[in-house]
Amino acid sequence: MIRIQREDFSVDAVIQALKQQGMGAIVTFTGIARGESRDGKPVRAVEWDVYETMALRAFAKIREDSIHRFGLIDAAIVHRYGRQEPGENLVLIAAASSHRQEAFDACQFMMNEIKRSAPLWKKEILDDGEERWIGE
Amino acid sequence: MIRIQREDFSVDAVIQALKQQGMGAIVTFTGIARGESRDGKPVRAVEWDVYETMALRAFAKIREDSIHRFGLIDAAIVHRYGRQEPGENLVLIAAASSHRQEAFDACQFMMNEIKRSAPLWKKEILDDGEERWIGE
Amino acid sequence: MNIRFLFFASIREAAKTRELELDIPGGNVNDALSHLETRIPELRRHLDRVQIAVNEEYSDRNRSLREGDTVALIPPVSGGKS
Amino acid sequence: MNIRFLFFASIREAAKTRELELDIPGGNVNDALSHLETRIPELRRHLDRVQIAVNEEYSDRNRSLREGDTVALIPPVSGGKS
Repeated sequence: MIRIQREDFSVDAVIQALKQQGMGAIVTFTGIARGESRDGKPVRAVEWDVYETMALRAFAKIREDSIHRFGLIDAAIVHRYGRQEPGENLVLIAAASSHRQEAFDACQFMMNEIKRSAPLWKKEILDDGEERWIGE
Repeated sequence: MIRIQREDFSVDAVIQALKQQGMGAIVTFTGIARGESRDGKPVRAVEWDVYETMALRAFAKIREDSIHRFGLIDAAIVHRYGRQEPGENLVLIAAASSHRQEAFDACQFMMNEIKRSAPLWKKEILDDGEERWIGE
Repeated sequence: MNIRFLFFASIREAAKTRELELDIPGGNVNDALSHLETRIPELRRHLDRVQIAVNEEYSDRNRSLREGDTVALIPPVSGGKS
Repeated sequence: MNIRFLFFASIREAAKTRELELDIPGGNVNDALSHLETRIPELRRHLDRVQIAVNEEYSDRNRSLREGDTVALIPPVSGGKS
């Protein structure tokens, strides 16, 4: 499952969608909007820009590479765009496998790859009104 | 949050219960009943026996140790007892932190510690009617 | 003195009960286990492989018991990978 | 030939639009970017730091363009830890 969507996601629903025979372990990572920036300033909201068609293609490749590399049974990537306030969900990665080590390793790998290479950009909107694109 | 319960759990509900200011990452591990044993035999169901008061105490210690050791903001352990058929949830571990590496590390650590030391016993009931306690 | 024994997993199945109270003359865990195996001979072959918890704390078998103590026979936990 | 440019994040804000179509005389990505910065001078200082994707594939700037190609200007992604 690969999704780029404005609305929130349900971890239970994604787990349910992944469940297949032979699975013994599902590891999920949920990224949440933080109320404080890396340099300690209060954050009012984050906003995502995304090159949707390329990001979907990047997600599909990351998902397939991970399934192959770690021997997963299935995997999911769900990323929100638009605006989120502190405490709101941003991204969900799920890795499902027979045994747990592979699922942990794959979930971390997928999130690292998304951060490294998917065309998504996060803007922090600080409490004082300053706006800045992260990572640029 | 520490729970030993017969009924199923909701990952979303546990994540929601953990959410606090400052969190940026929640990693969950869901253990699922597999339809096949380690030695490749079809499994009809698993059944758990638990020394509930000692297990709750063990879970509390594992949770607190993990929060301290990995600098988590919060953590949860939910373990089912009774009987589950293949595909059903067995156990949920959740680790919440500011940044994701700590949450991944802590979630794995907690599951390893539970496996190693909590007084819970899993019986496999095979399709052919054979029953066996795992690990003994 | 009264000692309450708790059994789990394969031990529970061998004992055919989850718990048992015995009135024994006193002593340590080893003494209590001797009384227990007299009462439930099916447990004899299991006693070497269990850990003992007294009042929910892991304990060695030289620990002296007191009136009302709970002695749990803890078989190896499932371990392994899930 | 018609080339469609796409802008994201800080580049979109500098361009004040998400996309733009330009009719240019042909050539490679570099030539197209020269026409683009003439049209939107605010982009000039950003052009060195973007990656280029042509028709949703990362591309170098010597790639020849064809009628109807889509050229995306991709600023560095957010990276870091979440």
